[in-house]
Amino acid sequence: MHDLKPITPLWGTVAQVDNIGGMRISECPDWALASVASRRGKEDAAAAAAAKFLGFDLPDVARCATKEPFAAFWMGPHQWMIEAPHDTHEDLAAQVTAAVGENASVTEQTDGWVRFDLEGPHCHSVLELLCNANTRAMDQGAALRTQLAHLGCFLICRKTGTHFSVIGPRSSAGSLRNALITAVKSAT
Amino acid sequence: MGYSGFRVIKEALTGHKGWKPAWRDPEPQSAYDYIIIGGGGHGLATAYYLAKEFGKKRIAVLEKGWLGGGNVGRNTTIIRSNYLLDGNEPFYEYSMKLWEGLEQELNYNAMVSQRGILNLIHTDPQRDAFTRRGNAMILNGADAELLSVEQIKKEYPFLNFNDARFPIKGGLAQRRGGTVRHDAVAWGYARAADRLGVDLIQNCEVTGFRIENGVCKGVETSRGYIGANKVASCVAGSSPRVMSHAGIRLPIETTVMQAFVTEGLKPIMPGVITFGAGHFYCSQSDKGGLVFGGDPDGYNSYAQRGNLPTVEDVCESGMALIPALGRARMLRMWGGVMDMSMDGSPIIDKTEIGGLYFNGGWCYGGFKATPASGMCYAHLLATDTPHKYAAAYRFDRFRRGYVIDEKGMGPSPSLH
Amino acid sequence: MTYTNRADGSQINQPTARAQTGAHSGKTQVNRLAGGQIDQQSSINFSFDGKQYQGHPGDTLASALLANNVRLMARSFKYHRPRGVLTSDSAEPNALVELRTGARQEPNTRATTAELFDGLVAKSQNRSPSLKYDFMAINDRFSNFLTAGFYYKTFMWPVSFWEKIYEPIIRKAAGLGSLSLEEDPDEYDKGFLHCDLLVVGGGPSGLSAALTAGRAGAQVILADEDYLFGGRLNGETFGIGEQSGQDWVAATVAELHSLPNVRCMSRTTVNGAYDHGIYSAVERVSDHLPVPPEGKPRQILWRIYSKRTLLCAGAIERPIAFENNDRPGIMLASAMRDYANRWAVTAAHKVAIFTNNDDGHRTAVDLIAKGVKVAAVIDTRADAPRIADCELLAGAQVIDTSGRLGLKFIKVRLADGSERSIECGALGVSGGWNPNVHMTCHQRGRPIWNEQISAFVPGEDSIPGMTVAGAANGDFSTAAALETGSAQAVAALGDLGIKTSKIDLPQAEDAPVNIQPFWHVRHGKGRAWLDQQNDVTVKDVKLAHQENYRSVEHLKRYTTLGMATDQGKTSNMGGLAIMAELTGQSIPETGTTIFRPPYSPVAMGTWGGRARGKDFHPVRETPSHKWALENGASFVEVGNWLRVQWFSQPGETHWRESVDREVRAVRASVGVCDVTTLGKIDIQGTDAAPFLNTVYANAFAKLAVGKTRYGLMLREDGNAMDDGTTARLSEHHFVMTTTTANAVEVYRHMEFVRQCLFPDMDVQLISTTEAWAQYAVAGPNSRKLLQKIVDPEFDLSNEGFEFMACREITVCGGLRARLFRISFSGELAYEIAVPTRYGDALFRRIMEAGKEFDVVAYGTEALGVMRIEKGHAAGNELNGTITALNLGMGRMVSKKKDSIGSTMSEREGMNLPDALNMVGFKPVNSADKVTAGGHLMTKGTPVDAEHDQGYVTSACYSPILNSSIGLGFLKDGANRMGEIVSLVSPVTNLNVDVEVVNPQFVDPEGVRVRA
Amino acid sequence: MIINHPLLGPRDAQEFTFLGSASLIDRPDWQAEDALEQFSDYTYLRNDTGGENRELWFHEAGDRSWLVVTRNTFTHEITNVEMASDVARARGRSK
Repeated sequence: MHDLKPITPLWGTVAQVDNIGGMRISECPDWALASVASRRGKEDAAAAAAAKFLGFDLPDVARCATKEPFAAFWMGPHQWMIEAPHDTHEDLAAQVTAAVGENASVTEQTDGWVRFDLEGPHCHSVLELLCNANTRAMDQGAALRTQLAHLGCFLICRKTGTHFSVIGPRSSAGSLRNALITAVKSAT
Repeated sequence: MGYSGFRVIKEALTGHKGWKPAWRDPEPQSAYDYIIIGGGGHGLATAYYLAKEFGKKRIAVLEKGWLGGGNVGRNTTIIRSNYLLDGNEPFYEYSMKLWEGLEQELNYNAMVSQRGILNLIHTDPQRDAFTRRGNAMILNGADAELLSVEQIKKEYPFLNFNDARFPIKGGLAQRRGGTVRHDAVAWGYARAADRLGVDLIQNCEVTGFRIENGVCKGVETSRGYIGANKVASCVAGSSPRVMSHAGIRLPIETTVMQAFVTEGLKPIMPGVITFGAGHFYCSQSDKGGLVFGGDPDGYNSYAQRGNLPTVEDVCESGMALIPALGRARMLRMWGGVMDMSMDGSPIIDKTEIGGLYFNGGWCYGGFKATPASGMCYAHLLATDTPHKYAAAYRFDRFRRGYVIDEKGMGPSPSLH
Repeated sequence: MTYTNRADGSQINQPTARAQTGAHSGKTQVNRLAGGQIDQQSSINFSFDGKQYQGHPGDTLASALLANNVRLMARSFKYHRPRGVLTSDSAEPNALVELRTGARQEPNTRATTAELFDGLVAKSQNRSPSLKYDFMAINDRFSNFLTAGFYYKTFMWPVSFWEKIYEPIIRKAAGLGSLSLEEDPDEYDKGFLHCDLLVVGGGPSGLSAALTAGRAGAQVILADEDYLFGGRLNGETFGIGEQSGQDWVAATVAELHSLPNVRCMSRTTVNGAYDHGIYSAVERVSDHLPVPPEGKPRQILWRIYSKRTLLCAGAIERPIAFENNDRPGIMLASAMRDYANRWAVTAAHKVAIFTNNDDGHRTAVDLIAKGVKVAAVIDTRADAPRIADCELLAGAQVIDTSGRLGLKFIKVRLADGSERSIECGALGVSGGWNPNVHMTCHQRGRPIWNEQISAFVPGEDSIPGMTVAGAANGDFSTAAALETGSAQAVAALGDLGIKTSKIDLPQAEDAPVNIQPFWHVRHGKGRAWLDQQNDVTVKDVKLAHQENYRSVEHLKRYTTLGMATDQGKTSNMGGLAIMAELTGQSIPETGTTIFRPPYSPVAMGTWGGRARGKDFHPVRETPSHKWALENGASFVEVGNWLRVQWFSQPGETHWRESVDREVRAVRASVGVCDVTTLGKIDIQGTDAAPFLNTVYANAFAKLAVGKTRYGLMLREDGNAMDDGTTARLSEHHFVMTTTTANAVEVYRHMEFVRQCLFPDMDVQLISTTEAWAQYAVAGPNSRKLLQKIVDPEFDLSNEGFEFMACREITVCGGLRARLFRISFSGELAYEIAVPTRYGDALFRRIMEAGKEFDVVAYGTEALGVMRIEKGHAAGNELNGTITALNLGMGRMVSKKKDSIGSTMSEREGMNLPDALNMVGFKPVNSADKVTAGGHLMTKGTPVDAEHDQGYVTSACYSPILNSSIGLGFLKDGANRMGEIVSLVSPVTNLNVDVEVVNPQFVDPEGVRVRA
Repeated sequence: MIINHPLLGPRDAQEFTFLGSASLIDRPDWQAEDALEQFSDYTYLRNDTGGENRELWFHEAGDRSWLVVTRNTFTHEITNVEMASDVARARGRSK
């Protein structure tokens, strides 16, 4: 076991949580991510292997599917991101690779991203100050990639109206948090 | 009938009855020696110099709308000769020299105002590039000056020197750069050309060319056929359309560039400034409006209007550079149709069709080129040889590998 | 009265009780009437030009000033004529003031739209020393010399005088209000809204439409620029059904508020129509407050995505031009009515009306009802009907006025030709109404002439997805507004597949339009104003015509008609009509001018939103950022990244000391540099190798697994696009690095090649730039240092892990990592990568483990020095105009395969015998400095562009060579080694002799990297 | 502008990066006799005469698809949006 101490995208040893105006913005560093993209001509085999590994089918366009311990969301044609708890799945990419074999290309994405969860009753009012997504039309399981405060982010609706994940570039975690907090203050 | 202060006083005292039309509205004749398509700045300047410098007669300018209604009437009025490459800098410096004597030449005050242009520097590589450019300018006989932050603070104390995301580290100034009242350039050339006998024909759209055995004999227009010995296209953003009538494909795409003006404000901005870390440049007109712009919208368009992402991008950059602009209001936005060439530099050349000439590809930098473009095009039309300052502006530079790519962006017109 | 703040964007200020008398207005508000939609029970203090006044909640600055008998509010732009209000709304050209003080000073704010708040401070502008006594009013005396375009005809001699004397004077006089030049302390938001139907304007047609669509369950946004919904109903005395107009509005708005699918946005101006149903709107969240509440914005720029839009923007009354028609007290008849009915104010206690249509008479009726004396209604029509209970002068015209700072008398020419002077302090003028077509022009749509109402109405399909209802479409009566609003809403929803029907419409006023077009009074030699702000008069239009500036655009540009802050909302039509008259053409033949966005001017702060100061762009931090902060780092912006430039140690006073130390330490022992910023792209698939062979100019197909190779990427035109190294981790798995600057472009380019050029290649791409913290560990002791980090089962010996090797390894007891033996510095060097969350810890571990080797952390400056010493090209060299040949890599471009750019790089002009070659430069005199950006001249030739031989791209001081050195491009440079050339940089006053040398200053044989 | 993405539906053009003419898909054969001439035309010559224009847009802040958008350059009206890879295959491109 190595002895290097991880830090969160916001440079903390523990995740940062802000409660403002009835809204909760939490840094969620405890998720491992791996992208999986099916190889040309192996789309069905890749989907089957992934489904077997996940316990559910890879989601459709612009959707996120969840069944503990995994979640998976669509990134692009024939490409998905798989989420799993970091504690138990730090080697998620290796696990997925083992599962899909030569049917798909798997890439570790865990630390490419920072995930903020936005929870509370004013999610729509906050997000409408940040991105062009019509969040009111997003139900649980809707997932899309868009621009948020000049950053390319995934926006995933975990619970209709009250819980969204914003997954953005890790190196800009500070800027992203700043944008979220400012929007929450303005909208609530 | 000359214009002068004396004349203005005399007319004021006699009820302004003596002012004559600035130009005639002639009916098109059946044929001309020279037909210039496009009554914008370049076309009018070409007609003027063709008559004045080369003594040519029987010249017509055909304009589909109103004189000066092209990009000469919808730009941000900046003149400068701060180019890097050998193919460009001598041409633009020549243009600058022509600007400097323009008003007396035309007897029309176009308000050439050499209040300086300052390109801000925000990174070390940018400083290196601007040093190279400043040197190229001086080696070509133009003026250039590298300014320190302290010097810039004195002239533009309201720039963001406090909490800038991309701090200002210096600037490249050209003191002879500045602005000119854009409409007046068109009107001045038009009036002067008219006085030399050039027929300026408005509301006359060219709809086709009559080409026989590979030689252009004249043009079909909305006002009938007009014959010509030489036909010269000079239509900026409409270049691909007009030249397609002659079956010519161009290394040009047409895109939209937006520009903006604020409400009139008491003077704050001495010259022209450009932001080196965002898409924003700005000057203040003699009426007090801040005239500004940024980058083209980035897609092909003939619509003479743009969209919000660019508006916001430009204004964000403006606010980043000048935090005090917050409470100034943007009054109006508009879009010009730009003939973006594949290397960002223009073309002044013969075409593969005899008697048919081409001037275009000015991207969004055509205004400052107006006098030199007119002079060089007139030279080509009159002598069939390129003017020495426009020798690089040939069609074949793309095929032969002699592109003039100031920005080094490659064959993507919207990036120049 | 309640003033609710923004909760969900659906606030309005509605008076809860309407005052019945003006008794509480006190003695100062001598022009205050009874009633109105203001709260006369409470008072608000404000000041104008330093003088204190009182107004009431619900007032605008203009209504409050009029109440206090202040008619003079501004000076005009050119002639500095005394001016008051012309309108009661955002079309106002005259009454512009500087609002607020200090950093919040706001120039050119319309007094007619500025809501009064307690402590409001306003100042008149463009006058000196005071509004009453303005020196520049001398221009008015010389107006005959200052006609349209006079400046084009003079100021040309002597030549130097224009810029030295004339122009500075003109510029000094220019502009209206002034900026504080301090940073705007307020915040601005930008947001996005989505709806089925956007209703622009909350007057009778807009309310009717919103109600129709709202009841049908559609997602509706109703926006109005005013702080009260109701539009013209607020200024009229009409009833609707059994209710007063205002009560109907209140009831309707209440119902709309109760519908969750309707968003009512007051104080929100929809100001631009962009492609595909995107509209911009500005919500003035806090402008009615002294300062915005903490954390709240002053304004919000909304981008509204609507499936259908209904323009219910009403109409704008137009004036009539007559001599001296610009005096304070002369205003639009509808404005006079608004002030009386809505704000319980009259500009004077004795007024007159000048009209060419029935609507003007309404003002007389309403003012008489309010107890104001109407001296006469002057109607240009000989058969004018008697509507108001006052004197009617039919077939008469106002031919002149008097009163220096405010209207005192009007001179009327009666139907019989006789003249009569009438005393009045205010004159309401109505020349008819123009449908508010502004936004229908935003996509260059042209309005069309409607003879029946003598006005332009919107053209069909001016804006795809937008329809027009009510007065904006020329349907002027209240009944027609209600009817068309509802009908158009039904039609718009029908397009979207939402079936509904019109609401039950209440009875309402349905007067026909009765107008006889009349544009200007023909009289003596005086001036009659068209564009009041820019001082454009009928004479100017005549002069433009005389000089052949006759097209509408020439007219506008030559005279400046319509170019003021109102875009000519009240003036364009008059100018056009007069030009039509002069040319003998009809008005539609003469043309129309085009309105441009925004509908009303928008603060730059609003457009900018929160992208200001440090938040202009997001920041990207490297994994060692925190350590760097703790260790004396100076940072530099590289794109959005913050990279360390150098680390200052105690005692170092100049950056060069730090950089020199870092370079020496690396070359002598070992150093560490964070290179995470380099782009990393994961490339997998069975066709990954042929794919790389296509995007790189040099061969990649045969790269062995476990090896890394330098790659040069060309654009299709044959110029270098980017370079970097790519490692083959397994048969079908590569990891590419790009330069920091080009990471995004390279990724995009590779996706283009993959999707558009070779769609059947089995290749998958994904960026991993941020997933891995990557550090360069360089220097002769780098292996020894890494042996303390890398787990012992991995052999780092030169044989076990040779130059250009790569491998997936573990570090520090089992953490997955990647190791590449590549070198930018020219030393024995590695790059090591771990998942980013461990990057901070790894950096600290390396620094700790390296203590025995005196390890240093080094920044981009030292990195740059070492790469110049080693002759590696970087961003300064890859300037977009450089070929493989220029870089000395011409032979690398494989002719045996198809790669992007290989064919085009064969063009003649890119293969000249004297093509630029990258070479090194060293000063002959070691004290001299090589300057990047300097140009190169052959010794003995003139220093000019004609003799230019090339230029220096990068330069630095090399602490190893104890000399300034540089890289650059020199014509035929490869064959000029040893030649002394002149390096000139006139812009930095430099001219030195330099020797052309091999660009690899350090270890040209490459021994060290292979050690 | 709004681009109706074949997979994702209407998306703001702000999320996309514009490249240029869809003719860039038709990259010439490098081994053709007149390859240099063909490449010159391919790289530099355009037929941008206004009206319907087929052009390449990259969904940079979205799903990273290249799209071929058919757009009228006078009105900006978009009449068709296709996946560029489908277009490329239909035009005979493969590996």
